[in-house]
Amino acid sequence: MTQADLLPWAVAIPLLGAPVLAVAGRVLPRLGCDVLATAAAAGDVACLALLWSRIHGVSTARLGGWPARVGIVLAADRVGAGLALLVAVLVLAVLVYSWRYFDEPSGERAGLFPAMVLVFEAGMVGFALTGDLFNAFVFFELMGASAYALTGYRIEDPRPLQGALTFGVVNSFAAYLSLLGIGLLYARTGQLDLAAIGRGLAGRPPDLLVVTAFALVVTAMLVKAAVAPFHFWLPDAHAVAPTPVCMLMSGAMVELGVYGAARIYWTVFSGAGGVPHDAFRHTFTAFGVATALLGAVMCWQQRHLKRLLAFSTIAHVGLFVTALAALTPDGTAGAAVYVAAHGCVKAALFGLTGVLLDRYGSVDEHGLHGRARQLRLVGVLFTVGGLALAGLPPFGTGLGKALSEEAVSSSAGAWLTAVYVAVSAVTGGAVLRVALRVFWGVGPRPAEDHDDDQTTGEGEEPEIRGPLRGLPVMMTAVPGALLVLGAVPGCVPAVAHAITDGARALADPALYRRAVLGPPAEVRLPGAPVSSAWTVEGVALGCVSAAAAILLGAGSALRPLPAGRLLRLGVRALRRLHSGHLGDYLAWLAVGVAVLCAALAAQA
Amino acid sequence: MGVLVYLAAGWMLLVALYGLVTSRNLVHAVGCLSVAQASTYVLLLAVGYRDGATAPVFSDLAPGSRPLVDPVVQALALTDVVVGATVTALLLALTIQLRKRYSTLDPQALTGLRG
Amino acid sequence: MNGPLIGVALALVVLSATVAVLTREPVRQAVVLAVLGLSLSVLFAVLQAPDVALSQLAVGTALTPLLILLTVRKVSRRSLDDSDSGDGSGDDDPDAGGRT
Amino acid sequence: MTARGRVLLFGAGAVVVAVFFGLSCGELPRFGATAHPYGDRAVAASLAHRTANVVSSVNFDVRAFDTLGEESILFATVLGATLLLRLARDEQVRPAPAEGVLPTTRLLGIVLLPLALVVGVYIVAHGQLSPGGGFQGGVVLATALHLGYVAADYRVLERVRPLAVLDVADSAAAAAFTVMGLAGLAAGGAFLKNVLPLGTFNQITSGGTVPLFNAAVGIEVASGVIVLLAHFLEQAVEMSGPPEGGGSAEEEH
Repeated sequence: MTQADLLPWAVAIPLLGAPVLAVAGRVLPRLGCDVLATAAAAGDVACLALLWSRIHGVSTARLGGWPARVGIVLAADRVGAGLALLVAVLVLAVLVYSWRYFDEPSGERAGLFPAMVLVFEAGMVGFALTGDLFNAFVFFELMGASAYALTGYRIEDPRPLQGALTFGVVNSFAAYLSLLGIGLLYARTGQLDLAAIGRGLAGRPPDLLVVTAFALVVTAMLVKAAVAPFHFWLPDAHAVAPTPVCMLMSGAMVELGVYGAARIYWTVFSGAGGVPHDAFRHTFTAFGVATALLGAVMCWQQRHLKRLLAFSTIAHVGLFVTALAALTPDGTAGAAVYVAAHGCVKAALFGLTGVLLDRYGSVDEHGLHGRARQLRLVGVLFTVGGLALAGLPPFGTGLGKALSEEAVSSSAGAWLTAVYVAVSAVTGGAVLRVALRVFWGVGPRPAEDHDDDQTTGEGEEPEIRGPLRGLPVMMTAVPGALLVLGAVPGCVPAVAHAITDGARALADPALYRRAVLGPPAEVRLPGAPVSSAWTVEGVALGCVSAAAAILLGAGSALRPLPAGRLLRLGVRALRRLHSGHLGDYLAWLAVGVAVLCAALAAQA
Repeated sequence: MGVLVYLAAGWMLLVALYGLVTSRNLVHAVGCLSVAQASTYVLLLAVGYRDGATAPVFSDLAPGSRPLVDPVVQALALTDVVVGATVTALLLALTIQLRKRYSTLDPQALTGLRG
Repeated sequence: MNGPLIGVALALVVLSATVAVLTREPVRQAVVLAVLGLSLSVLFAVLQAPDVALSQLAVGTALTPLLILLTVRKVSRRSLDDSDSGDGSGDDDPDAGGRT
Repeated sequence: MTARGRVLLFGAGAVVVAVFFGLSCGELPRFGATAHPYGDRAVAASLAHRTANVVSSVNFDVRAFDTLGEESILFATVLGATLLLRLARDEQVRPAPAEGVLPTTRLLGIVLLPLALVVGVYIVAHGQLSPGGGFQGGVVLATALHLGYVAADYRVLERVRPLAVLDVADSAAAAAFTVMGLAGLAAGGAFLKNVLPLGTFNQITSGGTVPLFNAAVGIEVASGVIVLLAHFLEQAVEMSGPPEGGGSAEEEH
């Protein structure tokens, strides 16, 4: 089994598992479906782990035996395969988590939910591994279609249906925008393979068509990554999706949007005929910082736990985009470690929120005040997750933050380090505040401020009938395992080195082009390795942000923080922007594309 | 005549976005989304057109006897038509269930998710 | 010979697309979408793309309008058999007045 | 945001996007230009594998992975519709009343139904020769079956359309597409490779695996679309929902 075989197998296993499960679900009991689904997910994890360990540069698979000029070539460097592995691990965790948690429909529809999760995994893995631009659009839509259905799964509750519909319309419209961009690129270069388009663009100086095509194609990636001002759909979709689906969306799907943007820029538009590096660096640093700050501010305001975690994901996506916008191998390496660890930690936090939803039928911070005291282990795990989000040193998120800060401060400016520390502190602090209030009942019960434009977590129906039986052990074991997995990159230097060493390949388009367009041979990664160890100031900054998070969390749990009138008005206006209205989100999408085109054209 | 076809695709997209932004009924919004998708077919096939060329099917044509239109964009448009049909069906299924739980389909009145 | 034909088909497509968007009432919009599907099929046939014309005919003219009409029937039918207070689906047409 | 504010915001964004898109359209190659490099390569590849319909060759041989993704989207949508349009706890199914039909419509239906089915099968079978293929033929087959509903009533349609069998057929065809791809990987060393003998040009058995992929897609699309329409019809014809306002947690305000 050479790498060239492993690549298609990684996509074929879930695509084969889903129909088999859909048919087997009619005859097998619930246990049989779960075993079958877990086996398929475990098989995919094994296949992708094998692939990830064997890649040293870029490994390619020519589908149908056709070269890149004619057919589709799957091309995976360590970053793409690593993200696909993260997806597979999270899918396995989600399927094990929902063994006895989920009130699946019985009868002939028993196997449908795991089958849909497997199709969702196939879409994500295919998107991470493909080397063809139109194929990326197809897998983008496959990811979307299965995510819309999974988000709207609880049809008795009105809000999931609205969240899923908004999610569907905004993401589909962005996909059609990117298809227009693909049409423009196809007309100009006559190619559809990423490396071939990149080479085709190199012939002429960059003109308006290249900038517009880049803006249109990358818009779909930014919508999927929930970068401001395209992020509005994410909190609505996350607040209402079933917990296993939230774990997948926040843990992996959003990060794939960031990876897609980086892959398309590096492979297609970073050459001579593409978008100049300075234009990309300034524009995307601005988008990244705006997303990070907006996500942090909105995260602090939420009382609905899942929306709070969703805005925390948006804040961290802003940090990933800022790190990638540095356009240096260090920045890519830092972002890769940060994404890997954040995916595990955020999925664990969503899993723990699912426990609260299962026990108390509510995910509202005020409503749950002090009610979860006896869930001692869940409280400890939740607090550890909050500290990990804040970037506490031993955790992979701490290492990723440190590496990103170092890369960003050397290329863009030291003030960005302050943004990293502040955003990590605020998001970590919000999670710690929730942990202290819900699990330890710290501080007074928050006053009921009846401003009606806020989504409370009340009245959520528990996702399983009959919560009287004991808590399924998997619902705490899986989040615990994911937190351990989130700590592995920080504690085990070999893993961190493997991630950062592979990340250099993303920032090396010539290597990718040689691997895809040249004769099919294994291409090794030249050049000096990137630093992946803890540095003194990295550890120091991690401790500072963790301490600030603890101060913020504990302080605000005891008594609400004083806020100036102007700040309160500003935040209220910002929250009214998140109106849940489909027309608003699409108007902001139009404005976002316009700003992106104008900013890139001005500097091109 | 040339650039007009491309501009028509752009016009269809923006008028569909206008319909989506000002929609007062989610079924109408899903219809506008399928109009937005139609713009991608028009652009793709316009890019592949060639003057005086015939369809790329050799069932009644000797290969190489006449210039051909670009078959690749037709394959892309075909895949796009299928994607459009399926996404429309999924969003309409969500709309049916949404209508059962909310008494209206006007985005203005759907106030469940805010803040 | 093909130039003016493409022009006519394109004008028909753009016109029916604009009308489809500006028709707020879903049932009428479904009919206009069927006309749009038909005009798209004609345009694809003129652009020498028979495969896409056939699939657009099958999907854009038959399947999508059928799904929309079934959805509208389910939507309006729900308020018919529930609000037996007799004002029919009038209350369900929120933009009966405000035609933008 | 108010409706006016929303339209103004959209207007600002749309004008800028329109300007950029319009200018870049000006830089595109002339409409009807003769340079189509990818097209020429695709025609050469199609002739190399003796497939008469180049579009089907691109769909099922050169870029078959796109079609695999597209069919998985259709499969995901059928699963999604089955999940989303399932019977909610507070709903019940009323069997559809029998409806009378004009004898002329019934006669037309009886004559047209087999004819349409044969046309659908023809389109699927000749996918690699003449315009058409798995998808187009599948949709023709699916809509043709619903002539039974037009010409008779819903009960006849339910007898003509065994949902359980169609569900299994849809899943089986989706799995078959992937299995054929893996067979290509095993036999020819590349996923979705055209490993079968290519036959003689312009014959029904030409094109190696293209007709097989066509058939798999035809079955999947036909059964998938029928199942999809069945769920929509079941919602519209049979199900009656919860009493107004009862099931929905949304209070009137």
